[in-house]
Parts: sequence; C-alpha cells; structure tokens
Amino acid sequence: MRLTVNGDPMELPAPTTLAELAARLELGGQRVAFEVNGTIVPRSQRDAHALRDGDKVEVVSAIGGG
Amino acid sequence: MRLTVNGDPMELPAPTTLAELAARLELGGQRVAFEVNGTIVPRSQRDAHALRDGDKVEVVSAIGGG
Amino acid sequence: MRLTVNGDPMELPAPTTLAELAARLELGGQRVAFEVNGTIVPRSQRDAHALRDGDKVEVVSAIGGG
Amino acid sequence: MRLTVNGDPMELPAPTTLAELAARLELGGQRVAFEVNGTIVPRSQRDAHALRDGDKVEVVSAIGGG
Amino acid sequence: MSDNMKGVPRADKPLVIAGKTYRSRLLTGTGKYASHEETRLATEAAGAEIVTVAIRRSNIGQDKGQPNLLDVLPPSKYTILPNTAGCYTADDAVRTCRLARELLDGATLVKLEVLGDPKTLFPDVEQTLVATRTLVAEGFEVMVYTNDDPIIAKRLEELGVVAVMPLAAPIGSGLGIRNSYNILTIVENAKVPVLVDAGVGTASDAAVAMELGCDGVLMNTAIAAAGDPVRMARAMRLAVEAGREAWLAGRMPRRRYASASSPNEGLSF
Amino acid sequence: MSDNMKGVPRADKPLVIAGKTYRSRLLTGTGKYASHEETRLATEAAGAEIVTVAIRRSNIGQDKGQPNLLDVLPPSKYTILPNTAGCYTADDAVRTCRLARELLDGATLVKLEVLGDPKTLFPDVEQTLVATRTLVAEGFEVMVYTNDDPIIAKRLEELGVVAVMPLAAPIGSGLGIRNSYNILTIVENAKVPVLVDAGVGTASDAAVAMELGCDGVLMNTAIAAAGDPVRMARAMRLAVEAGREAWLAGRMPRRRYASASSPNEGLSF
Amino acid sequence: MSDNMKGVPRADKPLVIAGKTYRSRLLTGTGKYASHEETRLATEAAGAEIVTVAIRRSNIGQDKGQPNLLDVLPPSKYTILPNTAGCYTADDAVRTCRLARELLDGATLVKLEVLGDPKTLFPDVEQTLVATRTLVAEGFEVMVYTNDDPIIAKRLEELGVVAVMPLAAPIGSGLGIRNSYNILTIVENAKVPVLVDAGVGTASDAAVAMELGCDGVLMNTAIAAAGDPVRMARAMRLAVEAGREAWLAGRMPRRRYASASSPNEGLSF
Amino acid sequence: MSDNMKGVPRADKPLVIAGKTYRSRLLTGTGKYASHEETRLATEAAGAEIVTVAIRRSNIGQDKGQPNLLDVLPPSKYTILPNTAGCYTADDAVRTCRLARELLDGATLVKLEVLGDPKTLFPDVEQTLVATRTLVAEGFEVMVYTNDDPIIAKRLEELGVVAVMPLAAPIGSGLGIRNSYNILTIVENAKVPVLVDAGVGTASDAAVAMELGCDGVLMNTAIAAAGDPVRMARAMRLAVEAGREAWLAGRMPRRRYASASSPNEGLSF
Repeated sequence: MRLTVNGDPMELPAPTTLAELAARLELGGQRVAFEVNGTIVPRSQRDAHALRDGDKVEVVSAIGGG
Repeated sequence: MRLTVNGDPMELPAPTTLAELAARLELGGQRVAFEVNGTIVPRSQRDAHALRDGDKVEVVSAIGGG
Repeated sequence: MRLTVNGDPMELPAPTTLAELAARLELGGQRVAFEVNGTIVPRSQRDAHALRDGDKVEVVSAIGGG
Repeated sequence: MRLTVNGDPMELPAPTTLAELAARLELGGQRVAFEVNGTIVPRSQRDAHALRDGDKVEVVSAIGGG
Repeated sequence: MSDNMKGVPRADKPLVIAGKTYRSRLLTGTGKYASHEETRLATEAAGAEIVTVAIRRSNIGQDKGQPNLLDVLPPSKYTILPNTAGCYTADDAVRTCRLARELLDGATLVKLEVLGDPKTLFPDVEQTLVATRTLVAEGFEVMVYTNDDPIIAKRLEELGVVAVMPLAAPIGSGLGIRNSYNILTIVENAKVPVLVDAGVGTASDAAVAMELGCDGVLMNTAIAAAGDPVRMARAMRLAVEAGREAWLAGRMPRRRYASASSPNEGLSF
Repeated sequence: MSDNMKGVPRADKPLVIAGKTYRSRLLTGTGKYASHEETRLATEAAGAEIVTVAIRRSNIGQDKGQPNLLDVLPPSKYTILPNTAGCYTADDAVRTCRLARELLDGATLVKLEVLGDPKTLFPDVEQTLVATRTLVAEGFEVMVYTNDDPIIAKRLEELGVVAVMPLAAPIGSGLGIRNSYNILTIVENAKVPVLVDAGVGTASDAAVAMELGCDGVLMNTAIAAAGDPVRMARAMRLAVEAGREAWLAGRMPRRRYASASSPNEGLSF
Repeated sequence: MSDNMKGVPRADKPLVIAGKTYRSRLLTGTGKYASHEETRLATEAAGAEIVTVAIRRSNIGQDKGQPNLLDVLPPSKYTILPNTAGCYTADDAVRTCRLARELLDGATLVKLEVLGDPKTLFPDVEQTLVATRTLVAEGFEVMVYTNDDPIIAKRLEELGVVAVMPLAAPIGSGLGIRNSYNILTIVENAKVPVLVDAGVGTASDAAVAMELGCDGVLMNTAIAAAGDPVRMARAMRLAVEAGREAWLAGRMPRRRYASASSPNEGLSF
Repeated sequence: MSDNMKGVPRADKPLVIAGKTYRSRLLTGTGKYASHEETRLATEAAGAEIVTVAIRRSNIGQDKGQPNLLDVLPPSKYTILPNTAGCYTADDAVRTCRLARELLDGATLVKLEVLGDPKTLFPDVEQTLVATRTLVAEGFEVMVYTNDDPIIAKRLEELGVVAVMPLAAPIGSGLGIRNSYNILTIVENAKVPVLVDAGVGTASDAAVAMELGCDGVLMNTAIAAAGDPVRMARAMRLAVEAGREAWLAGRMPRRRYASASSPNEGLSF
C-alpha cells in the first residue's frame, strides 16, 4: 500500500495501523502528533486506526523556535 | 403635521415638501444634505418630495474639522 | 578669650588647647577636621596647639551628599 | 639669494622686494597675505620690504572650507 | 569625495490623488480655529489645495447671517475633503460619506476615519477595512486614516484606496513621528500616495515626515493650536517643502566620527 | 480652546552679528564642493549672506588661470568669515586670524575653532578660551565654535565674542542635534547670537535647531555631501526659515493623549 | 524633599497566566541556538519558566539518536508554549495549535502568531482576530502576538486571550521599543497580562519594557544571537528584574534642571 | 547563523580604582535620604562598596546623641569617597579635599567636582583642570566629575586622575544619558575607569551606561528620590550588573527588518 508521509511516498504492506507506522518511523521516545488526511488521530487511537492506500500522513514534533 | 428635524420636534401645515421645509429653515445659501427617515433625498428631488406626519428629517452641513 | 567657631563667637578661658575646645564642643566620637585661621591642624597636634584670642576655628564633618 | 617660499626653496637675484616676489609668483588678482620670517608684511609695505638671503616667506589665500 | 560619502538624489514625481495633480503637499484641517477668518488666513498661509471638513447637523435657525465654511473655502478654489471624524462604526462612516457626496454635488473624494477609542482616537482598523470595502464599491475615492502598521496599510491599498494616511502619533497630541521605521516601511511598500495624518506638532515633525519619503502631510491642531496659527501655517508650508527637497536631494550619510570640511593640505604655514 | 492648550507666540528680532544685520539665518561653508561653480550655485540656493572660508598656503605657480574662491563669492556681495579650521593650538589660530585680517583688508570678523582631536574634531575649549582672550584684545570680532557645555558658552560670551557656535554633533557627522537640552540652555542664557555649528545632516535637523531658539545655523557637509548639493541648499534655506517661523509662532503643547480636531456637537445624526 | 519631587511606589502583584502563577517574568524562545546544550544552558541562565517551541514536520529516519528538544526542556520542568510561527493564515495557525495540543497531551496554552509579511514579520491582525475567536471557542488559552495598536490589543483581550503580546519592534530586529507611548497605553488599558514579544535587542531594552509596566518580556534572538548567549541570558534575567523593581519602586520625576545631592547648609567654611 | 548576524563577546576585567579592586560597579551618594537608617538600607541594597559623602561644618552642640554618617557607613566596611559638591572654585575644592584627608586619617581618594552654575550644576572644566593639577601634585587620587566632552576627559586622564566621571545629564535631573555618542567616545579613548556620574533616573538608564562600556555608575537622587529608595537601590544593582553582562556578552546586531526565530523548514504540513 502507498502512503504519503510528510510529503514523501512510502510503501507499506497492508494492513497497517498508525501505531505500526509510528513504530516503523523509529521516532524513538519523541513526542509527535499524527494527522491522517487532514484529521488529527489522537494517540489513544493509533492502534485502532487502520491506514488505507493513498492516505496522506503528517507527523509533527516540537522543535526550537521563538 | 409633526416632524422631527435634527432631533427637535417641529409643527408644519400639511402638505409640505422638503423644498418648503428647506426654505422655512432659512439655511441661506448654505450647502446642506437632507435625509428623511434615514434615506438621502437628492437636491433634485426636494420639490417633489412630500413630507409625512412623523417623518424624521436630518439636515447636515460642512463645518470646520480635521 | 574670644574665638570664632564655624562662624559663631565663643568665649573660652585662656589658655585653651584645640583638644580642650574639641572636648568642650561635645562632638562625641564624631570624626572631624579642624582648621585654625585657615590652616589645618592635624589630630596628632590638637593637644599641643594652643588657641589664641581672635582665632577663627572651623570644624567640619562628613555628612550625606552625592 | 635663497629664500624659502611656502616651504619650497627659491633662488632670486638680490636685491628683491616682496612686491617683486609677489609679481614673480604670478598670483594673478588673487588676494593673498604675506608673512616674512613669521611676521605679517602689510600689502602697503610690499614695495618697501626688501627680502634678505634665507628669508622664510609664507603666502596664503582664502580657499573653500567650512 | 568618494561616493559612499555622498548622498543619492531621487527623481521627483508629482503628487496625484484620485487623478488630480497637486502642487502643495500640505493638506490642512479646518477645525479649532478662532474664526472663519483665521481659518481662511491660515489655509492660505499653508498654501493648502486640499482642506478637510467635518459633516455635522446644521444649526437650525441659528446664526443665519454667519458665513458658511464653504463660502470661506469655496470648492471652486479648494478640493474639499469631507471626513468621517467622530464615527466609531463602519456604518456611521459610510452614511457620513454618502451625505457628504450629496452635500458636495456628487464629489466622491472622502477622508475615511473610523475611530476605535475617544481617548487615543486611534483607528478601528477592522471597521476601517469594512467601511473601505463598501465605499470603494460605491465609487468613492477613499483617503484612509490608519495606524502605522505596514500590513494594514498594504491591505487598504489592495482594497483600492487612493491614499494611505498613517498616524504619526495620536490626533492632536503633537508628539511627532513616534515610529519612523513603520512609516518608512509603509512608504517603501506603497504604490499609492502615503500622507502622514495626525500627530505632527511643529515644523521639524513635518520635515521629518517628508524626509521619510511621504508624499504629503495632513494636519490641523499643530497649526490651529499654535500661538500664532497663521505664522505656523507658513512654517509648515516651508517645512513640508524643505523635507521634500531634502528627500529629493538625498541626505549625506551619517558618520559616527567627524569629517573636516576644510582641506588639510596647505595647513603647515 | 483653553489657553493652556495653545502655544505662546514670540516677538521677532533681527539677527545682528558684530553690528551688522542679516536677513538670512543660514551660514554656509565653502568646502567639499565639486567645483567653484557648484559652490556658487549652492551658496545662492542657500540664500547665505555669510560664508566661511579656510586660510591655506597659496598654490605657487599652479592653476594660474583657475578662478579664485573670492572671485566666485566676492566680499562685495558676501560677508566673508575666515575660519581657523585645522588649528590645534591657540597660537596657530591667532596667527591664522591675523593673516586673514591682512588678506581681507583689515576685516575683523573671524570664526575661531581650536580643535582638540582629529577624530572627533571637538574643540579644545581650554585653548579656545586662550585664543579668544587674545583675539578680542586685538580687536577681532570672534564667532566661536565650542562644545555644547552651557558653562563654556557663557564664559566665551563674557570674554566678548560676537556669537557662540556650539556643535550639534561632530563636524561632518550629520548626526543632528545630539543634546537638545544643552543647546536650549545655552540659548536661554545667551545675550549674544547662538548659532549651531556642525553636525546638521538634513533639513529637519536645521529646523530643530531653530525651534530650540537658535539665532542661526552654520553648515557645510550637509549641503556639499548631499546627492544634489544645490537642491539640499534650498532645502536648508527653507528648513531654517520654517524652524524660525515655528519658534516665533509658538508650537502647540505636547499632549500624551489625543484631542479631536472636529467638534463632537451635531454628531448624532 | 517635597512630595512632587519623589517618585510613587506601586504595589506588587504576581504574574498569573491562564491560572498559573510564575515567578519569572522572562519568557524565552528556543530557536537559533548552536545546540540543544546551548539552548538548555541559556534557558537556565535566563531563569525562564515558560519556553516557546515551534511545531514542524518530524525528520523521518534522520538523527534518530539525536536528543529531542522536549527531553532537554521537559514539560515536567517548564511550561511549554507551542507557537504558530510561520503561519500566514488563521486556518494554518488553528491547525498548528490543534496539533500542538495533541502533541502535548491536551495542553491548551498556545502562542498565537499569524504573520502578515515575511519581510517585517508583522502580525496580520485581521487573521489574528479570526484565529483568536476560533481558538478561544475551542478552549485554548491564547497568548497572542500583536502589533502595538492599543485598540487591537483591547479587542483581543475582549475576545478572551490570556495574555496580550505586542511587538516592541520587528521580530529579530533588536531595535528595542520603538513606540513606548503605545506600549504604555496598552498596559494602562489591559486587565490581562501584557508581555512585550519581539524586538528586544539588549538588556536595557528589556528593562525599559518592564519600566513601562509590562508584566513580562518574551525574547529569542536577543539571547541566541548574542556573542555569548548564556551570558546574555543572565543579563536579560537581571534586566527584567531590574526593570520590574524600578517600576515598583517608582522612579524619580524627571527635571529639566539640576538638583544638588549635597546640602548647601554648612558650606561656607 | 552567519557571523555578521552574531554579536561579539568581550573579555571581562575587574574594576580597579587607585589600586584597589571592587566587585560592585555601582557607587552611591548619601544625600537626600529620609534618615540614616534609610541611607544604610539603600546602600546595602545597592551593594555599593564606594560611597560618596559631603564635607560640611559640624553642627556645634546640636544632636549630640544623633548617630554620625560614618558610624552608619563605617570606613572599615566602605570606601568613603569625600566629594567637593558645592565648590565653585578650584581653591574651595582643594581646601575641601585637604580637610577630607585630615578627617579620614590621610585617605587620599577624593571625588572632585568644581561647579560652574547652580542651575545646571555643570562642571566648570577650566577650574576643574586647575584643581586636578594641584590635587594630583599633592598626592590625591582624584575621581573627577566632568562634562561629556571627550577632549576634556582625555586631558583629565593625562593629568593623572584615577577615574573620569562624565555626567549623563544634569545632577539630579534623572534625564538619562543625553548623548551616548560622547560617552562612547570617552570610553573608547580612556585608559582609566570611566564612570557615569549624575543624570541617571531609572534602572534602564544605568543599564545603558554599562552597555556603552562604562566601568561603573555613580548615582544618588535616582535612588533617594524614588518612591521606594531601598527597592530602587536593588533595581539599580541589578541594572548595573545586567548592563555589564550584556556588554560582555556582546549584543546582537540591529537589523532594520525582521528575522524569524523559528525555522522555515518543515512548515508545509
């Protein structure tokens, strides 16, 4: 299955949940927030959230800024 | 007939046109604009505009200001 | 003997030394400097310094100032 | 005879007056002031003032300045 | 002198507002004068071609004889710029502009000011934007009073105003140009004339405004509240010209240290 | 308007220096111009009546043909003010003044400047006081360049100078009036004319000097180093007049808050 | 000393933002540092309790090992204030706030900035007002970056923000407080904390902000771009305290003339 | 960040006056306080190590019991700096210094001020130079009050003073640093400590003085005439440290335009 993650294409075996994607992204302990197709998916629902072919996923973190 | 002109009550014999009111107000050559019940009445229509009992008339001029 | 101390007249029995005047002025432990007729008399010489009739004595202290 | 004029050496036949030097310098109508050996020589005395070997002559003008 | 020690001159261009060209870059208000006569004399001394007036209820039955401001400053001789001073909502300001247009035989040039607060007389920029949209749509040519925010100034220009008029300081405060950086940025971004409106206190303030590249200055209190208004009007005319000329001439660069005006050559006599 | 909201006008008085009355309050230097022609045009545009010149060794045998500054600015038309620019001791300055007097057929008006340091070109006030005593004793009429210290200014006046000329900022810096309080205090204490000398950078600086009550302004670099010197000269003439007129008119008082220019009566239509 | 020659002290009150009390009145940004370590040391030297962070796309697969900003500045120790820097529309800003809330386990405190222009980074106040309405409705506690217009500041307060944060000068310009009158007016009108955000360049600028009565200062570049960021952070902490103490103590009144500090009595010895 | 966008840090060096090293860079006066107790508390809050005192005729037979200033601020704990406040001639100042030395058991450190005028309390620099020569010859270590003229400051240094103390503004005026360029030039030229003496009004003024590179600040009225002198003393201590730290850290360069604190990368989510 083909996703777009932070603007870049990514191939994944279906079925994959958002939690699985998160693991695969090796974000470490980093606090992140996920948006799938423009909608925020709360941390509590990552396990339940099944990704679909063509999904646009955004992963954001807090970084230095003023 | 009873009008309100610039907030003050005024008694006039009916029928009276706006042009007649203008003359009665002795505004001299002064440039003024008339509003009747919130609507501007152009200079050209003062003769034709018949006032009605209860009309609210506003007469404004240009004065010193910055 | 008549002296002028800080601009005011003062009567003293002759002979009087500057040290005796200092004691009489009850300056307490206060640090002061003495000038007699425009010349500074060091602390060390107060005992030896005999005052003369008509001497002008100035006594100054340190006070609050900026 | 050898003079120093504005710091530069100059050879002149003796006798020479300041007026003759002035002419030789081709200053045109230019307003100048002369100093010989540190003393100003007024315009009125240029004809009479005979230069001597070794004299230091300064000639100054008014120029643009603020 | 090396070029980096010289200023850079600028090309002159005429002041054009709503298609009309003006020689004078000093616009004046007509309030706070002791008499119509003082108003007339000060306006003439200022050399103003555009004068702003307020729209108010006519005094019924009073001072019939009394001359009318527009007799003293006839539209035949001056561009009359009706303003919306005293309006705190877009609706009031728009209504005032419509009355002004009727009053002035269809003249469409107006000075829009929608105030936010009687203490500072700062503009309410939200309501000002609303009123601007309506007035431009109705064919008014809007000279708009605004704060000194470059973003708002640009927005107003994009909405189609014929001149942007940022305040230098609160109306009638005489505090001069409080934030020259903002005025400069507004000027640099603008494609329409920028006129400083409000806050000028004395001649040098007007000169500074022009030296920042403003196309003109509008003032009232600085002249009317001076000890001698007619003389101050003249001072302001001169100051606006002086500032404009200085901006065109291109001022010398500032240097922290001194630079002798007289040559050092020929000194050691 | 209640009086405390109005400015207070001042009485005019002519500018008299060493017994001669001048219409123009702008004095100009003659250095740093591209040519004698530019000098002439800028001087005329400035409307200057007093021009200051430097005294230097004549160029022997050079540029014979070349016109002389005093042909371009003839003493018949201008008051020539020889200066002691470049002098760092009282002796040099006095000697320069004597040479200038000889050069100018006994004219006694001089601009005394004894410098303390080539980097700041600040005056050496100690040496300036020494030179002033000598020059006044020799019958010179001394216009003296000084710092902005009110005590020194008063001392120089007491020594008999005909004008006190404090700096606004370092010569040729164009930084404008750095310390308006000091200039104001000098003006308030002075019985002789006070002219700001040095530091003016653009038109508004000159206007500010006059608004502080100065009797005049002397400048050189601000005009000569402008992108268009002749235009800047005109700007300066206008600015000096503007500042003078504003000072005479009496500026409005500053207010922290706003004050409407249009009446509130008749608003609620 | 007569009372009119003394300052007037003010009563202290704690800084409370969104119901939480803070001892430190210096808020810091976390951008532009050479390393996370420098960020940490500067933040500690500043004594900041609230630090603002940006929200950006995570770097996928890069610098896995690299420590995360929130490990360096843990939410357990600091109040993390996510900002919407880089957003030019209300929609983007709102979206960023929602992501931040998810990221920070539901924390609702945000720093809203909707920019109008990349050159000045001035706020777009129209869009800022739109975003504020939405965010307040969604339960966010909004600290809002705005221009120095007192009317806009009041409007934002009326919409329910928890702090108003006017700029002193453009973000990262270091120009200091360009218009102290506006900041003062905002402070006088406000019922919520007012913090100067952006434009501070050095310690005295921060002190001035506090002397105007601001409740705090937020800065980033002034510290991060200093030659020694950690030392400047300490300087800023001291300056904010100094300015606050001075405001509470009540500064002496300004006098145009001098007033001796030493008595005149007893002088004529 | 490219270097031209970063400040440049400076190396610290201790404050050494007349061979003694001081930690505190804030020197305080002891006049105008409500009581000796307030003097003591304010001096402690200021963290001052050097306090200046005036020399006056002792009150004969009065307030015997009353504590003496030097009991409150003992020479064992503070460096006592007797000043010549109130002296208008070199002779009076020299005489006062001699009496002070006798009074303080031969201590030679003095603050020389020879005043020119009771209205401005500006120094009489001519008399100051005369007194300096005499005092240095007699072995005094002279900290000298002067105007902000860089030439005079250098002259005094050449005469052998141990510190140059230019005024920021008239004594007791609280107007702050009127001419930062002059103070900066004095600092750049000096080989002895430069301390701003007089004119500071509030904390930010003291910070500015230090940011100009001054070695310290001496003040009296700004603390004593504050609404809460002890609190203002603390504010001043913090401000002097803040300004010093900022000068050492090296402030960011000023930029006319904005510079974002948050990165643009990763924005387009």
